[in-house]
Amino acid sequence: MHYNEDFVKSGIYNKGEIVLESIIKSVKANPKIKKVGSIHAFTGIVRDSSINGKPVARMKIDAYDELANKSIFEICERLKQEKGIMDVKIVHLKGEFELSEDLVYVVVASAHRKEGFDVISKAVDMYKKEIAVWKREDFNDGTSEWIH
Amino acid sequence: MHYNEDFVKSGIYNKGEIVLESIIKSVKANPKIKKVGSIHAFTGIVRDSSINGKPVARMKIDAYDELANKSIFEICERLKQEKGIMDVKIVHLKGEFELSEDLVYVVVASAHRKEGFDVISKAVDMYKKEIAVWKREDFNDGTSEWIH
Amino acid sequence: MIVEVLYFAEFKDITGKEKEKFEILDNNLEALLNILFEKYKLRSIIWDEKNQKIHSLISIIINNQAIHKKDPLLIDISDGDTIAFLLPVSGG
Amino acid sequence: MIVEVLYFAEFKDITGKEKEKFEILDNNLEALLNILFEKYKLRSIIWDEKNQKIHSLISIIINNQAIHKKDPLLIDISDGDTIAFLLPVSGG
Repeated sequence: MHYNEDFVKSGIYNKGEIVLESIIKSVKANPKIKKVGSIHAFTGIVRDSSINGKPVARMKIDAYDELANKSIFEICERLKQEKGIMDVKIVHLKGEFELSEDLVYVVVASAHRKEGFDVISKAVDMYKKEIAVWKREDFNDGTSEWIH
Repeated sequence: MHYNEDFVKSGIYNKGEIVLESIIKSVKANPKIKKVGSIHAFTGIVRDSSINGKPVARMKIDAYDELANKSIFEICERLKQEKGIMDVKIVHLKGEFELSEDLVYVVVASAHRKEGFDVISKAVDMYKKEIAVWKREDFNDGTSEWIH
Repeated sequence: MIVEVLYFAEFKDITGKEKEKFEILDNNLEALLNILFEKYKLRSIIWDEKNQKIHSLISIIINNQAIHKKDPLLIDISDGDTIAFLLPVSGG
Repeated sequence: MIVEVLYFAEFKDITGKEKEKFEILDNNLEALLNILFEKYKLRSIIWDEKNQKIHSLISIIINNQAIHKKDPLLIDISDGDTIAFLLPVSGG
């Protein structure tokens, strides 16, 4: 398969290696772009509190790259089979993150918005359950916890 | 109110005046960003066929700026009242557009993804019904049609 | 008195203008519509012949405010008003 | 024979390493677990004392493939294998 220079592969990247803009640019370089009417993007960022309200100071993301890349590829391929979906990209970053820094990007290109909204929400649910990535919340009180 | 230099106002812009990146940057400069866990972005682009399948060559967008800006402001303010929503931006472009060019951006910042997905989909439905903007599809066969 | 009409979408294509000033003698919308329909092919878009009023799907905007009456004789206008007739919207 | 263990998340924090090679004598996972549990405080995370097997929530990965058995005596390993024990995932 021949890809142009804008092509971004879904998968695990180190923090700082990639920005949302490049992923959207890659989706726009997809040969099927003429059939696309809407591009949906999700960015997960570091929030200042954990799910149970504990103040978070920063976050660490660890990943088993080979496994995570395989699952990400499978999720994207599966979702690209859905009706009206032209492209799906998932990029998860790893490393040490400060508050409000980007952790993960999902981009979906669809013929119509309804399908795009459905599939991007599905893509987020799937990567959260299926890819070999772990986050550690470092709390304001100096303690830390790997979330499972 | 004092805004920093990254601030982007929702509303009607001429094509080329603004990019998605600036809107996301503006959302990230919102003082409430520390409470945000997910940023949702919708980009509407020119598709190569109309809703009933007619081949589209290009598109024109016209807007009644004063009215449209008022409705956009109201939609954003209304949706920012919803639980867990920290920011909502709607930017609609006007002018002449080629296939695959961006027409409209919606960006929503939320504490959790569920609320963000709900509100961005609502925001798109609302701007499509409520703002004084019209699109003309210019078809491959040389005819044109304003969509209503 | 002088009023200004703003044209959008079809109206802009048909008139070839973004806006235009008209001098009218009566202080209601009928006087303006008569001039408009004489000058441009707008009658079939704006006017509901059957009910003899403005089409229900046309929004009438005066000074950026929506007017909900559809009988032009009942819609007052004043010198300096800005008026627009809008077809249903269709955001991108 | 020599196998390599990959550490992620808690395992990386506890061992202070990303990966580590071990020489083991038997060709099943029990031999490796005995060495691991002696060297690091990993027993309470990996081992289900009540059922005398690997905790059901631990995924065992050998050469990037998930293994579904939880009895270490039944899990064969070979020279050069890469092994990881994973806790449930939590994407960002």
